[in-house]
Amino acid sequence: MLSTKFSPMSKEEVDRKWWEIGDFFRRNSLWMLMYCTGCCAIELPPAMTSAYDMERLGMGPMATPRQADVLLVTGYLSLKTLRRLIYTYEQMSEPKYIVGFGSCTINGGIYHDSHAVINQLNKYVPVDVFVAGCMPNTEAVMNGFVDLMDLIKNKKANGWKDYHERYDWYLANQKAALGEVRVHDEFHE
Amino acid sequence: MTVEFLILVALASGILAYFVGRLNKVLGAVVTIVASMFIFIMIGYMMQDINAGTTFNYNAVEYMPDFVTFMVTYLGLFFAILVTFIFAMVSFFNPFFVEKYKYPALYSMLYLFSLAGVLGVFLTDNFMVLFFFFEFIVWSGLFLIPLGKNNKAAISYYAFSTAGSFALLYAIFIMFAETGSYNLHLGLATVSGTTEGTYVLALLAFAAFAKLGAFPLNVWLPRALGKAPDPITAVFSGGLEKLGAFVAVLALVKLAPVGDIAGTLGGLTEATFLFASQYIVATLGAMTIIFGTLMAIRQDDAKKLLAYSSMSNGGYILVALSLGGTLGLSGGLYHIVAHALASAAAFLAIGAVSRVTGTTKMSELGGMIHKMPVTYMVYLIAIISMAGIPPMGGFISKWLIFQAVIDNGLILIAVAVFFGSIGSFLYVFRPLAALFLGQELPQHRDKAKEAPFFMLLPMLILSGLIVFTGVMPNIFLDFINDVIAELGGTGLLLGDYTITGVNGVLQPTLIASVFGVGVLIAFIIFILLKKSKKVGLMDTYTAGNFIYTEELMHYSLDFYAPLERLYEKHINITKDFYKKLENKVVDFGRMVKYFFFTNKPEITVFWIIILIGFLLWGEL
Amino acid sequence: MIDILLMILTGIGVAFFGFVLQTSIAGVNRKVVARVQKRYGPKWYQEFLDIFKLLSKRSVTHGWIFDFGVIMALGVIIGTAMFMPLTSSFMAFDGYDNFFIFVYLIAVGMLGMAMSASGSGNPLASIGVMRALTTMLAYEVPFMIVVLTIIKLTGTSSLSEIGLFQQVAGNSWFLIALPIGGIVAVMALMGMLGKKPFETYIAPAEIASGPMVEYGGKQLGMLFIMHEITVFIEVSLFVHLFLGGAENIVLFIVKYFVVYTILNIISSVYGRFKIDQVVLFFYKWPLIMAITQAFIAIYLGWVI
Amino acid sequence: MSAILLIAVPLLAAFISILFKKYAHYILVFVSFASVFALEYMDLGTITVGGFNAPFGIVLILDDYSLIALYIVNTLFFLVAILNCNEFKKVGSIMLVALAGLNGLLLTGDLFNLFVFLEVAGIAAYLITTTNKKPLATFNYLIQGTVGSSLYLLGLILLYAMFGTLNMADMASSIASSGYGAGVTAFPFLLMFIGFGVEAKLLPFNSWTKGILANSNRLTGPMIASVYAAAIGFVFGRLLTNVFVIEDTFLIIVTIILIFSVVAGEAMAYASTKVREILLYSSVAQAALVVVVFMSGFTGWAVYLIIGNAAAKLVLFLITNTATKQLGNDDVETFKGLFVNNKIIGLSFTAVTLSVIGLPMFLGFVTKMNILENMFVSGDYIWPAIILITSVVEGIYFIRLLLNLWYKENDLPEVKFEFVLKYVVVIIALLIMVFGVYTEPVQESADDLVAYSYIEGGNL
Amino acid sequence: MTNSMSNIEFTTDLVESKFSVLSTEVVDKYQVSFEVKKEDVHSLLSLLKSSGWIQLSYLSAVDWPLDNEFEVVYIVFNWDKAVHIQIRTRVDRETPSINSILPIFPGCKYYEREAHEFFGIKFPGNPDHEKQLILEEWDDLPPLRKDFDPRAYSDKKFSKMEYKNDFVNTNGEVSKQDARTKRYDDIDKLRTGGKK
Repeated sequence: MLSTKFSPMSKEEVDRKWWEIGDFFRRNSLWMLMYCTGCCAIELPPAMTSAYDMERLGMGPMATPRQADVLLVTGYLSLKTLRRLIYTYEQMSEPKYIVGFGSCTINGGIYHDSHAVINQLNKYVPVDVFVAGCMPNTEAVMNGFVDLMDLIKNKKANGWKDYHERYDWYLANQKAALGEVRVHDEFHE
Repeated sequence: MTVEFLILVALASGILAYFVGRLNKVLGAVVTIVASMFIFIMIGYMMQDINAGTTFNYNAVEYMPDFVTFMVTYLGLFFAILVTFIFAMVSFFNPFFVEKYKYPALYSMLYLFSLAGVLGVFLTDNFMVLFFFFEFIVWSGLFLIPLGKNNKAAISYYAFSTAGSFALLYAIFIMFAETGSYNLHLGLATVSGTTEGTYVLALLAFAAFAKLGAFPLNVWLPRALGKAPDPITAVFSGGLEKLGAFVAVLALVKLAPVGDIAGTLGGLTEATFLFASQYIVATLGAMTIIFGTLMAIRQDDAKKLLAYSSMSNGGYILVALSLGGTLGLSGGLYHIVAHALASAAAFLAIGAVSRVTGTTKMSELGGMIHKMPVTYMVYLIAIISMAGIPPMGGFISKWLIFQAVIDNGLILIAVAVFFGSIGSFLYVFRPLAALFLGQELPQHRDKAKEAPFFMLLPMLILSGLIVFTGVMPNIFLDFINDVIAELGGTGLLLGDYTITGVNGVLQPTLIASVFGVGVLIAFIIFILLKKSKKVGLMDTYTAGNFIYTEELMHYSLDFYAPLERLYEKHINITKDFYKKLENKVVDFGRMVKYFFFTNKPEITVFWIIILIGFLLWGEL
Repeated sequence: MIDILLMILTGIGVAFFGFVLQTSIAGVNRKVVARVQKRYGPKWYQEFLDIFKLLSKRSVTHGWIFDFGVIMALGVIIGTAMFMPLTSSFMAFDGYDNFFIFVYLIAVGMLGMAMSASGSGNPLASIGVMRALTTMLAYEVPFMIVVLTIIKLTGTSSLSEIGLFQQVAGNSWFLIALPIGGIVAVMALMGMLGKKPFETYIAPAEIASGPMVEYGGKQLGMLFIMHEITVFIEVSLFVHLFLGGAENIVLFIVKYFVVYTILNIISSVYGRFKIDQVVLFFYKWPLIMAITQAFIAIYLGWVI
Repeated sequence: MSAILLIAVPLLAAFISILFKKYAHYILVFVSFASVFALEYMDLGTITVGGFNAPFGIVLILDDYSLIALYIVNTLFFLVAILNCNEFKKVGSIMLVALAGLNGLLLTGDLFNLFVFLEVAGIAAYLITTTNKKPLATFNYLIQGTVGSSLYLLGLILLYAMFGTLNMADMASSIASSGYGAGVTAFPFLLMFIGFGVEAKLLPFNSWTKGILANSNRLTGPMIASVYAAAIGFVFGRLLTNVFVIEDTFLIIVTIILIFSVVAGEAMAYASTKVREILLYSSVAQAALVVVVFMSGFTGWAVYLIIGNAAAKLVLFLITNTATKQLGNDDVETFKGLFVNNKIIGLSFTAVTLSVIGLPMFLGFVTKMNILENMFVSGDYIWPAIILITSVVEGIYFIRLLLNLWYKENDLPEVKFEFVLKYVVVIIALLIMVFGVYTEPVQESADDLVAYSYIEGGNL
Repeated sequence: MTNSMSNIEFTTDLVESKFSVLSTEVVDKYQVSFEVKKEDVHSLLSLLKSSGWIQLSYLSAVDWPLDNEFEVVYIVFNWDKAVHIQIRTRVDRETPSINSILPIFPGCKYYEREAHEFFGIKFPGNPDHEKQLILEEWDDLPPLRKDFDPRAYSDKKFSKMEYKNDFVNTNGEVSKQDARTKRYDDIDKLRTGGKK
């Protein structure tokens, strides 16, 4: 059905259109912040260098959370690092995404019974894509990124919105595991 | 309105300010505002009826000797207007600062006495009067400086200023011996080009160097300016230092240069069109630029930093004036204006900060912009001009100076000039980053607040003028052309809005408007995009660490440490030299004391015998 | 009046052209560098994607100076680019393409960015600014000495006239006429562009990209635009000063592309200097070479 | 009134005061005041003593030069006397002898008579300095003074053997007409020069000054540094203008001595950390400067230099010694902040110091400028340079001293200055300032003095 | 060879001649272990430091729940002789406390804090020893004590992934997880001899 009449778009529609255009740019230029906590980080160099050349997807490493779009959590997270991860995630500018690497971020992996390592990352921060494996091989990593792009295209990569909406839930989980998220650290005072 | 009347007004109101100041400290300072504004306006009126060579002979009071004459020339008026303007502007600060000082009434009095001295120096055609007021300023300044932090600074100020003024005196007497009169123009014209002219030139240059704080007579300037009361620092840097520039003009422009043309340099001739004297002064000016820049980069005290920048800018003035010619002269004179305005504004801004925080150390300050935005803007405009960036006045003068240097093909001097110009970005940025920007430190967060209106007023006027000199320089250059014509040169070629140099045309107004257009475009882009979320200053990237202490997040101490490390061992040569010189004097004194002043009379007898023996030996 | 408006519009056009040109060429160059490293490389328009993505993101601000500095930086750089002659005869403001304007207006842009970066309150930004300014102190002096030689030889500081001077039959490009100076200029240009080994002030792994550490979203996007236009100005300066300007726009683009690509290829095989090494490097050989070149050219008249 | 009374009355009063010991200090004050007062009624001219005519008998010369000198010395003497008459009652008689000696020194026209008065004044000075309670220093002074006068006497004997006269004017004309080479007279002249150099504090004959002045009290400080220095300065002027012929080797030696005195004096003052030492070394340099100016022939300005200096040293030593007595020592550290609570004293001290340095608005400036100007006009380019360079050094240490005395935050020294002292120093400071601005009379009288002195003093 | 052996002998002689050593064990040719009384530790360490064992390589503890004691281990190293010495001493487990060696080896500051954090041993004399170092906001028993159950703690604090039933293989076989649980239980049973 073609409408012959010109109908002015509503504000929501305009926003949506702009958002779609923005999504096009965003998925073609994903800048990563690599939070290399665990062994899965070893899979990133082959993904970035000539073997798989991540840059052809428009991805590249970035230095600070403010500049980055996607946070890579590569492996297990101890309590101490989780605090820093949450802080870092909150500093990223929106829209922002998280990719969790390896079984440690899914269910704790081989550290599932440790007193110091959390088991399930998406209880504390919203994870958009998990890449399974211990450790995942490079193809899986690349596939995870392509999946993330598809999710962005289909408007399903909404973890950052979820974090806003269910912030209380996330915060409660964080508090349950960590006590206080922000701690005083004597080496930085 | 005669000059001597204005000088008497300044002196009388100084005495008045003293007695009023004894009754009420602030009221005494208010007298300085009224008096200096009055004098500035009256000097401004003089512009109307000046014809080159108007002489005001002294006849009002009879007991003064006949030689006390005053003369209004374009050159003198140029300096007088500039410096009295700086005095008038800075005087607004006096009421707010005077209570901090030990002798407030004395402060107000000496402030006006210095003003009187300035008028006397610039508006006379008599060397004795010039010297009298020159020294008069020295001793007024001498007691103004220690009202600030410490009195060591005053001593080195005195030492170098007096050395300078005595050099001036010596030159004056050489001319007096030649002509039998103290007339300035006659004296300079008579010795110009003769053997005596060489000595006079050297001595006057020495005096100018001492007053400008140029290398190698630079030690006093940062000390005095760093330690003097804040308004006095502004006056010194913006006004009194320009006495040196005035003497430099006398020495370098009114006297014929001496030496051979083309100072040779290892077989290659660098200074094709320059005489040896010009080249030497230019080289020393270049050294001044480099030393001032390198030292300014190292300072932690914002006032000292600006003091060294004054030194470096003095070097520019010397280089420009020594090159001579249309470009050099107009560049030098315009740089005097630009630097006077900029440094006064910068010092006033720093003064305003120091008033609320009590310190000017950059490592103890931070984030003042959040409480003092206007002061920050004033400082920003001032430093943009100081670094010679368009659209401020400093750019015009640096443009002219660069052309003069390039036109003369002075490669080594150009290295210094460019180095100073780029180096100035480094040092002027440092107070900006460490003092105004960065984290807001808790110790000043509650105390700090914007300066009161009467302090902002002069700062804003100065900033306005800085921008104005950069956007519409032709008004000022017109007057400078008159000055140059009076000095016997040709002025710049000025269009309606354009300045024509040797190798290019400049349109400052156009630059400013294009600047405006660009910023407008950027602003539109900015405003069209999504609004940003405001976050606190402590919410910054810390590699994930939780930091709550502002000091840890404030980078201000040893800002240019990697650069400083490269030269810090070699930079203190002048200071060390004077230190050693002083030690030598002390050693000599002690030695004489040891050999001649004992409690044993036979030592004296011994010396007497030696002396007689010397005589007899000489005879035989 | 309409003249001036037209001139300003032309100027905006030049700035926009510069932005598009440089951004495309930068994209192509990313591919070139990727090929050097045996990679496939991104799309040629990847730089546009990056910039527009940044503009589309939500950002944070650390106070008014943080935004003001960015606006000032971008605005002034746009203003500077408006003066740039595209060919030796086409420019927005005829006769006002003074070399010093470019050098100093770029400095305003740097100042704006530095101000904004320091205003963010992050010490890494201040360190980055410190390094950027120090680098500037290093490369600018040798470069200016070489340019002094050119201005002294041609008698003009107008870029287009310097370009025209080289196009006159019998005069060769200054890159060839002043070979030592040309080498110095290439090194200085690498410093200006912040290419390795002189990218000390960015140093992502060390000081987290220096001045840019706190930027994200639109501020970073605007700084990217500013960066592209700055590169456009700097490379164009080199083209006009050393490569004989350009008779027409195609030649300009070709020369521009060649210069930028060669610089990128050189830089892609280098590591990074420490900041004091940068200063020492520039004040050792380039400065001596520049002074030597100036003496040879101005006083001995040995110009090829 | 005859000028001889200026010598006779104090001498007589001295003997009388021995009889009335309790009232000696009143007599002193009265006599010294009277002698200032009496100067108004003195007739200018030459007085022959005992009826013998000029070359054979002793003559006293009262011309403009010696009149000014008498005014200055007597006034200063009076001020010193009145300020100290209560404290130092014992030395009243000796002070009267000193007054007689000083007046004689200034009046006499006979070289041997000069020696006599020098001894009289000198012995009085030795006795006065005993009030310092530093016997070794006084002994030192005594020895050196005696050596000095003996050398003077030796030189005089040689001259007498050569020319057969002791009268100054006669001697001068004899030397001029005798045809002896400069080398022959140089030796006796040098001996006489050394003899006076000891009293005038020229280096290297002045090691006594440190012992005396650095330990001086309110009486001896002003007395030696101001009154005696002025008197000796005037006598030196008389000898240099009228008797000595300074040429060749003698000139070289004298010049070396003077340069050394000026330079080393300032350097030593610069190296000192005690207030009185600074002042005394500065007066060494100043004394040499006076001799230089006399030597160059600018008698009028030399006189003003002496006046300025004597007045300044009077003020400085009075204030310093008063403060030293109350504070216990005279380190600059101890003196820090002295003037914060004594502003009037401080201002006077400052004004006087600035005058000594030669800053504008003060008498010292006028003097220094004119001396330099005259030197330049006469073609001398070396001495002005030395004077200016040493002035810088002088300025530095005096300014350093002043700033130390003016600026201190807390722990201020407590010093009381008595009423009379305040008046005296303020008046002197005011005079120095007034004549620094109102320069006309100074200028004129100085120019005149050159002329008078030459005619009447030289060609009797 | 002989040299290093003689170093060990030298060390043994040195220590045993001055102190009553409870037991000596030559771990290998570069390492020797002495067990001493708690009172002797400080003087022994001082002696060793003055004889060339200038570096405190490590300080930690071993939990002996059955003896109801902690064994505190100091490892010092001599750069000239290339010999590590372990000094072992026992402290009471209920109120574990041993004086700090801060005056002897200032570098022990952080080791002692770590030991306190993980075992709960107190080090009087080290003013900072109770500050948190590695475990931020810890709220349970010190985790390296044998009576601390990390698994229980993990279960209590950290939510686990909940698997839907259809992920679990139920074709008559026991899941690996269940099998592992059963095996652990069996081992426990064997160890405790059937007692709970």
